[in-house]
Amino acid sequence: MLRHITRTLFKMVVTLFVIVTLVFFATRLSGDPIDYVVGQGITQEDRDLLTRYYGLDASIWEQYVRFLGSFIDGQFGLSFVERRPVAEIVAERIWPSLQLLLSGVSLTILVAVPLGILAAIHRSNWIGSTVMTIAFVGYAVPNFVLAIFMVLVFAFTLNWLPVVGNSTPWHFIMPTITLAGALIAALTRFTRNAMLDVLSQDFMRTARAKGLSEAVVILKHGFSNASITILSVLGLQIAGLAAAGNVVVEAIFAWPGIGDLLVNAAILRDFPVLQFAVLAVAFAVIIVNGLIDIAYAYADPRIRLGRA
Amino acid sequence: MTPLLSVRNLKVGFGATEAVRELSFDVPKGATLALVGESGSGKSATALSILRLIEREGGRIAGGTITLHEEGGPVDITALDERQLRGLRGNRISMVFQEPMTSLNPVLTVGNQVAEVFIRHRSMSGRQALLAARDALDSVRIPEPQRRLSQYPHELSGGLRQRVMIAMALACRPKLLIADEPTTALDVTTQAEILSLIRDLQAEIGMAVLFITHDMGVVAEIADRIVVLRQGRKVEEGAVADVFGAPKHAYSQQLMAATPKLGSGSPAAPSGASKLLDVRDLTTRFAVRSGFLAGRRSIEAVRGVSLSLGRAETLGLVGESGCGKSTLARSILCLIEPSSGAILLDGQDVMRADRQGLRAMRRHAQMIFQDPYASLNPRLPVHDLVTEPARIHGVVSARDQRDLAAELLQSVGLQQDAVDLYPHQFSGGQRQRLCIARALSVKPKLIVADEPVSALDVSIARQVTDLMLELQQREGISFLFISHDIAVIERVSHRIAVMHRGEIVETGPSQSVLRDPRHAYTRRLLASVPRHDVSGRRAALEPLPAKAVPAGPANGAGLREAAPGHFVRENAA
Amino acid sequence: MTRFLATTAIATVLAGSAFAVELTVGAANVTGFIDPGRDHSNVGSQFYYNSFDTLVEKNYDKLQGEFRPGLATEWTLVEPTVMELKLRQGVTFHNGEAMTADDVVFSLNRMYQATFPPYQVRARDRLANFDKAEKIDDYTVRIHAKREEPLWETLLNLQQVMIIPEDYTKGLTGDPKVAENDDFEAFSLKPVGTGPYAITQLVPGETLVWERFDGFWGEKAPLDKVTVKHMPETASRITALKTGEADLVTNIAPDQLSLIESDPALKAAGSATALFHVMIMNANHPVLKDPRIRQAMSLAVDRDTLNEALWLGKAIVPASHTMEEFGELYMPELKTFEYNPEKAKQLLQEAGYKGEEIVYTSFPTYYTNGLLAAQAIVEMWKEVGINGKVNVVDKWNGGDADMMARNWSNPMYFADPFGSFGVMWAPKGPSESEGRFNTDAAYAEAWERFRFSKDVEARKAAYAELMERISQDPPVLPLYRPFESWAMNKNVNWAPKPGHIPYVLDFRAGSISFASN
Amino acid sequence: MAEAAIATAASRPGLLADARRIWNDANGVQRAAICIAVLLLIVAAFAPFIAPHEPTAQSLIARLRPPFGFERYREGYLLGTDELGRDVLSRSLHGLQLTLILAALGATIGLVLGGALGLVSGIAGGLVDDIIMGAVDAQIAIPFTLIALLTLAIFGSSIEVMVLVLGLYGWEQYARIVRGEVRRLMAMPFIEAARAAGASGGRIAFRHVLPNAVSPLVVQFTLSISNIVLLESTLSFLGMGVQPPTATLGSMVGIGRDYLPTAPWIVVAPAVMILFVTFAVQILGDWLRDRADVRLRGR
Repeated sequence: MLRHITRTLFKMVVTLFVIVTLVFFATRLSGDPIDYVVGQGITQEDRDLLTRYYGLDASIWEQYVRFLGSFIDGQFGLSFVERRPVAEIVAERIWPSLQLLLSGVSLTILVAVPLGILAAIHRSNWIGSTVMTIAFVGYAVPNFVLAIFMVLVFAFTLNWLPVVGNSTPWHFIMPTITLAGALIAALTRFTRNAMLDVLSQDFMRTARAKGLSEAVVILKHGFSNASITILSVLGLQIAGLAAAGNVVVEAIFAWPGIGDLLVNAAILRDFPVLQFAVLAVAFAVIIVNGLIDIAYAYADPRIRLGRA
Repeated sequence: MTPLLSVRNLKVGFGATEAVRELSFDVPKGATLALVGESGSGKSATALSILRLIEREGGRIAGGTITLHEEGGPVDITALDERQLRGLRGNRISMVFQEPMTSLNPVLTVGNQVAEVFIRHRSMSGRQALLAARDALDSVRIPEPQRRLSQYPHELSGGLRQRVMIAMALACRPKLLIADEPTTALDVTTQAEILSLIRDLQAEIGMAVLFITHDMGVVAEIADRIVVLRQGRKVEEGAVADVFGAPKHAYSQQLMAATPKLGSGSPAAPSGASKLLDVRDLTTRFAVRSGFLAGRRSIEAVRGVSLSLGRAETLGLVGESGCGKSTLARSILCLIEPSSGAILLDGQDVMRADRQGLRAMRRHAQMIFQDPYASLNPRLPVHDLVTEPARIHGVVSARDQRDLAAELLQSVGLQQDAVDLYPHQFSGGQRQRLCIARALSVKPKLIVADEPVSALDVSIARQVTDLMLELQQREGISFLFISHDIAVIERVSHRIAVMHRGEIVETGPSQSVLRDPRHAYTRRLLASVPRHDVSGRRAALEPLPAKAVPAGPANGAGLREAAPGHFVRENAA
Repeated sequence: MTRFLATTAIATVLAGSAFAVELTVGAANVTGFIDPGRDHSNVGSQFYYNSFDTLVEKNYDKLQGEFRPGLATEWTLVEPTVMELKLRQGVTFHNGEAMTADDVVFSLNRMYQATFPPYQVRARDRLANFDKAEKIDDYTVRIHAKREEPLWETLLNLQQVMIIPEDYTKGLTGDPKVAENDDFEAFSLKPVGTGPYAITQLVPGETLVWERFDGFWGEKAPLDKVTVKHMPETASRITALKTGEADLVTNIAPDQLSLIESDPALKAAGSATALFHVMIMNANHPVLKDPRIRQAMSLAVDRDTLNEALWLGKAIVPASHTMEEFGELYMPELKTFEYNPEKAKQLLQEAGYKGEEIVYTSFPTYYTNGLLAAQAIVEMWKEVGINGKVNVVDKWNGGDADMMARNWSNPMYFADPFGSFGVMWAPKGPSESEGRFNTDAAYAEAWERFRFSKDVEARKAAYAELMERISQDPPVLPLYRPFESWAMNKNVNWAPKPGHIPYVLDFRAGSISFASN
Repeated sequence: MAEAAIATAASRPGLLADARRIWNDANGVQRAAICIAVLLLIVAAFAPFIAPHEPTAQSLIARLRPPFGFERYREGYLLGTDELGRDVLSRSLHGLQLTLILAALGATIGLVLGGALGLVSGIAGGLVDDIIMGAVDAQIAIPFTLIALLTLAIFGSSIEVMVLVLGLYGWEQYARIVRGEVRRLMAMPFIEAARAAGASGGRIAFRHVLPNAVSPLVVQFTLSISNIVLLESTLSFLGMGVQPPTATLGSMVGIGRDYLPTAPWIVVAPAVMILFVTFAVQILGDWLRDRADVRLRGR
């Protein structure tokens, strides 16, 4: 197990290193940040002056070495735009994103898992098909469409819910629903399929033949197995959808999260911020996937007790 | 005397099809009734109907009654509601299923799954239930029951799992145990153990058993009465001795006849056959990754095997699952690269052959596989499928392909106009015929048949083996016939090789090996085989002397000639 | 149902002094840093006036310059190139330090004798004529210009020469005796000034909080606290206003005004901003080398229709690069730019234009209606036979040799043609330096007269000359002064003041009040 | 029993017969999805002929006019006009066409790229397999939307970059599927049978492996089309997609959102089309997957 963890960690570090290196060189190929940082209409003389000041006159290799060096002091360099340590900026943004993600994923699990189980149990009647049709529609509605229509109805017309920022619990309602919308649809379908797979298994028949109640059969015997499959996709599917969702939600609801930061940093060519923010996101995703992997391995005794 | 269970005019349907039609039978108290039939005969549907689990499988009881006669008076199971049913299931009637590998929940401990029954039906606390579970495991002769409680199903062997299933089923001392093909997925030695266990427990508890099987041998072994089903209808019913002694219905007769019976003789050896295949000291290793950085370990799946096969001869290779017989078959055809040894086909060493040589070899040696569903490419039409080897070897032109296909179909007893169909439009037996046709397309000298009839119903299997025998006589083909079923082997083979843990432990002319087994393993194998002898049931199996057979010398020596042509591995005799 | 929403300022204003008066502003953009010397952006300009003072103050209620004492109480020209200023006493910075001549000299010289590169850049385009500031005594300073300066007050009223504390700034990093680059970098995140509001919280790009500074030398600020929040989406800003999350929101496009007007609880205030949205053209692009082609591109644009359609007629379409704010140099009589499609066609023919594709680059969102105008302009070009194409990029490509035409803006950094046209189109200035605009000796000579003539008439004549040259060989077409609106709760009385540079959020005494209902 | 049912259901393969069989198998929702999909395809294919106006033709004096049936409706502009007085219907139709073309192109590139890598990975094994699967893992570690956003932000949003970005979408899924299928199929007895018959590697790959790997690929391709439509829409909504005046469904919603309170019709038509496309494609993809599963299970 220790060996397994070491190996996983090593792979993680390599992956992250490759990612940041790619981001570093890709950004450097993409144009001169001076154009974005200082704005427009300056003389060549001034441009040279600022290029030197921002350290962009050094060779790309020198910059790369300096960039790697910036990991050591834990500050990750200064933002071109905000003139403060990147670590501080990113740290400021992580928590709001995480809050949103947690509330979105919690809502998703709370809604989607029961719905998925329901749809699986009632696969061949109207309940099942209704749930699934809703799930498909839910998946088909782009989250930005959901968001702007919610804003139109609940904020603009009814004045019920606030739309900007994350200062009160009420602020969480629409962003959370927006984020959870597609996730719920996806997870409902997935839960249903996983449950259907399980429901047709022989051991379910065994459980019924033992005279267990339907609830025990479905939840204890059925869901305990399906949850393993569900866990295995939670990481990938959810991480992908959530990251995409976060960017959109943060844009629409002025949520001061990391998605918003990333997009702006990319547009403004704020390389130090961009690099570190990508690193932070990749790190988060990898960590989450790692945890899910462990949870997955733990949940499935065939893996937990298996070889190696 | 009132029977324990009376089934009257039972009708079970799946959608528009009727799986069971007007079926009536009784299960007497304390006795064993065998429900026998081939796949699709409705026997499993009947079993599931008794517990009313059939609805879950998409079927429904369309008519009839199922009455359980208890102390409190008769209960019509078809009229019970879900609550009452749950009180019945696992308590007064319980069930054991065919697949011990999948019938236990993989993510719950064995203890949990057994204890559940006590909690449900005996209202025990969790702790009490676990204690009871341990006793239940103990009562089905599972060694170290305490340790098993915290183990997961995948940690147990198939036989142990089936014992757990039985422990679970018998936990509440049911009046009736329904055993749906409980031994079909098990090796023959394990099967014998499970059968004797059920018999013993039945005597202990005094329960009735409804035993569902397709295997007449098992029926003879365990049942008091027998009901023969065909296409959902009862064709014959009676005491086992009567039915076995004198089957009345034509179908019963046919079934009896088709069932291979050990000791019914082997084909006569071809006279003066020259050697076609000579395998010498063949060893095949698999590399196994055993964890990060730990490097590779290798397992010898086939160890120093030597065997030979004459022209128009059939060598039967018999052994239990995992003994390496499939690996040996594939190694001989170079589908898996052997690690050492020599394979001479018609005098040519195929292991040292170049690509051309290998191609030439493949023209003369073809293979047939166990699963007729998976061994035909579902995307190709029959005329492409059966002629593929011929096309590859340029035996036939594109133009003549369809003619050849028609000819091949005819020779394996299929309609010639089936050439444009696709595999999924055929039944299992027909597909196996297609596989044979495919192998025949290049007029091979050797066909390696790996469990060719194991997935088929007995009557179909009989037809397929008959076809193979006929082809051998007609075309002079040699067969390496692999099976776990020694009765089938006996029927088709001139000579037999018994394989155990990657080695040939005994080989020789069929009757010599079967009548005079010298190796302990061979004897045990033979002892496990159900006899079709209703009068004298077998005693318990003698255990194998050594748990692992020590590896013999790698050179394939160490086989001692016990009788003319009959060799036995030295160290175990 | 709306009760749970953030309590708005209005609710608390009713009783007058008993409650804290707070205001929440929803801004389309919040600045990434606060440093008046370094900044000259439209985003930044919103935030300086509440917290910083200049030596020379101005009556911002008036469109044209009426200067009055700020941190300096009087100023006299002691020599043609030397100005002496008496400083106001009893002024304290937000951090409690008293303001003295040292702070003023430090503030001025950080620009006049800039060593910090971002200051050097700003000093070069507008403060190049200043040599240095020196301390005479604790409340007297002298400023030395290189040449006689016709725009003394104007250039002392600049945002870039707002006064910041010396000791505080130097002490932020490193050696507390020396002004290092890092000190200025640090200052921009912890800014301190002398204005009526102290900046108590700055989350760059997200939030800025002002709180009343009780030590302010002038009339006390009317608000206890102002929170500016970043609300990038137009619809969100309006919605926030409706839900009470904001009391005042910035950057409302004309298309949205009907929404504000239809809500009885809201109102809007706006003005034609003191900047031009312009179309610039690359005089050195091979396809556009012939001035007639650029003239045609310019003549084809029906700016009045753009104004009617995109700005509901509220923008101002200029005939020349001039604004009323320029005061005596306002010259509406000049007619440099016009709409004449017939002439455009004719010029194209004369120039032998053969349908080469002309790419018009636009920022996607930076300018209100910028991308819409770009698409409309390309359609208008099509009318006269110009094969145009819109190219949308976030990047400034004004310095690229293959740039053909693009949108830009030409703000009025200070109320003089020099502070608007002059900053961008000076000889060797940014436009020429980027290689899309050419000047010659005659242009430079006219420029000198325009910049340094003591006589207003001489400057006007020189400016007219420059305008003529621009129209003959056009590098730019001013499209309009955009109409910018702020929307607010009905109870808030606020409007942009005419004397400010664009976008200033002025919440000083007299600039904002609340209706008591 | 089951065998018999299958045997009667499947007659000789033929396009029309296939279509009829598919239609007969479908339930209500699936039939609706088929109708929507066919309708959308036809509309998209003939967009230039159906659209009543040029999608870029402006009329600045007739901006923001509402659809038919509302006050200030402008004759001939059924779904109203947008912020530059362009016909919303025409722009939606052209937008649909472009969106679908982008999605199809993207999905195809992803299929070819990922499929090839998966094939190589599955067949070659060893180090090549390790490297390709390592890349797959790395790809999974970063949410693709993020990569897409950054790529577009950094390299600018031209159609070419867009196609490239969309083409990269899902390559790792194709690669995994193909590799998995290859490895699964290589272990199937019928492949062994072919090898035993002496078939060459190429024959096995193209005659036996690929045709059998097609159906999961088709399913993935279908699902990936709807995901790409969503991705493209999201990118365009965020202003990173195809740039004006060219319209895609997403960019229309993105630009129209500022006008949502005053001119909701700009957003409604494209939003509904996105919904229809993704809904129909998802339903069909899911259904195909179910059918493929049944067939792959064999019985």
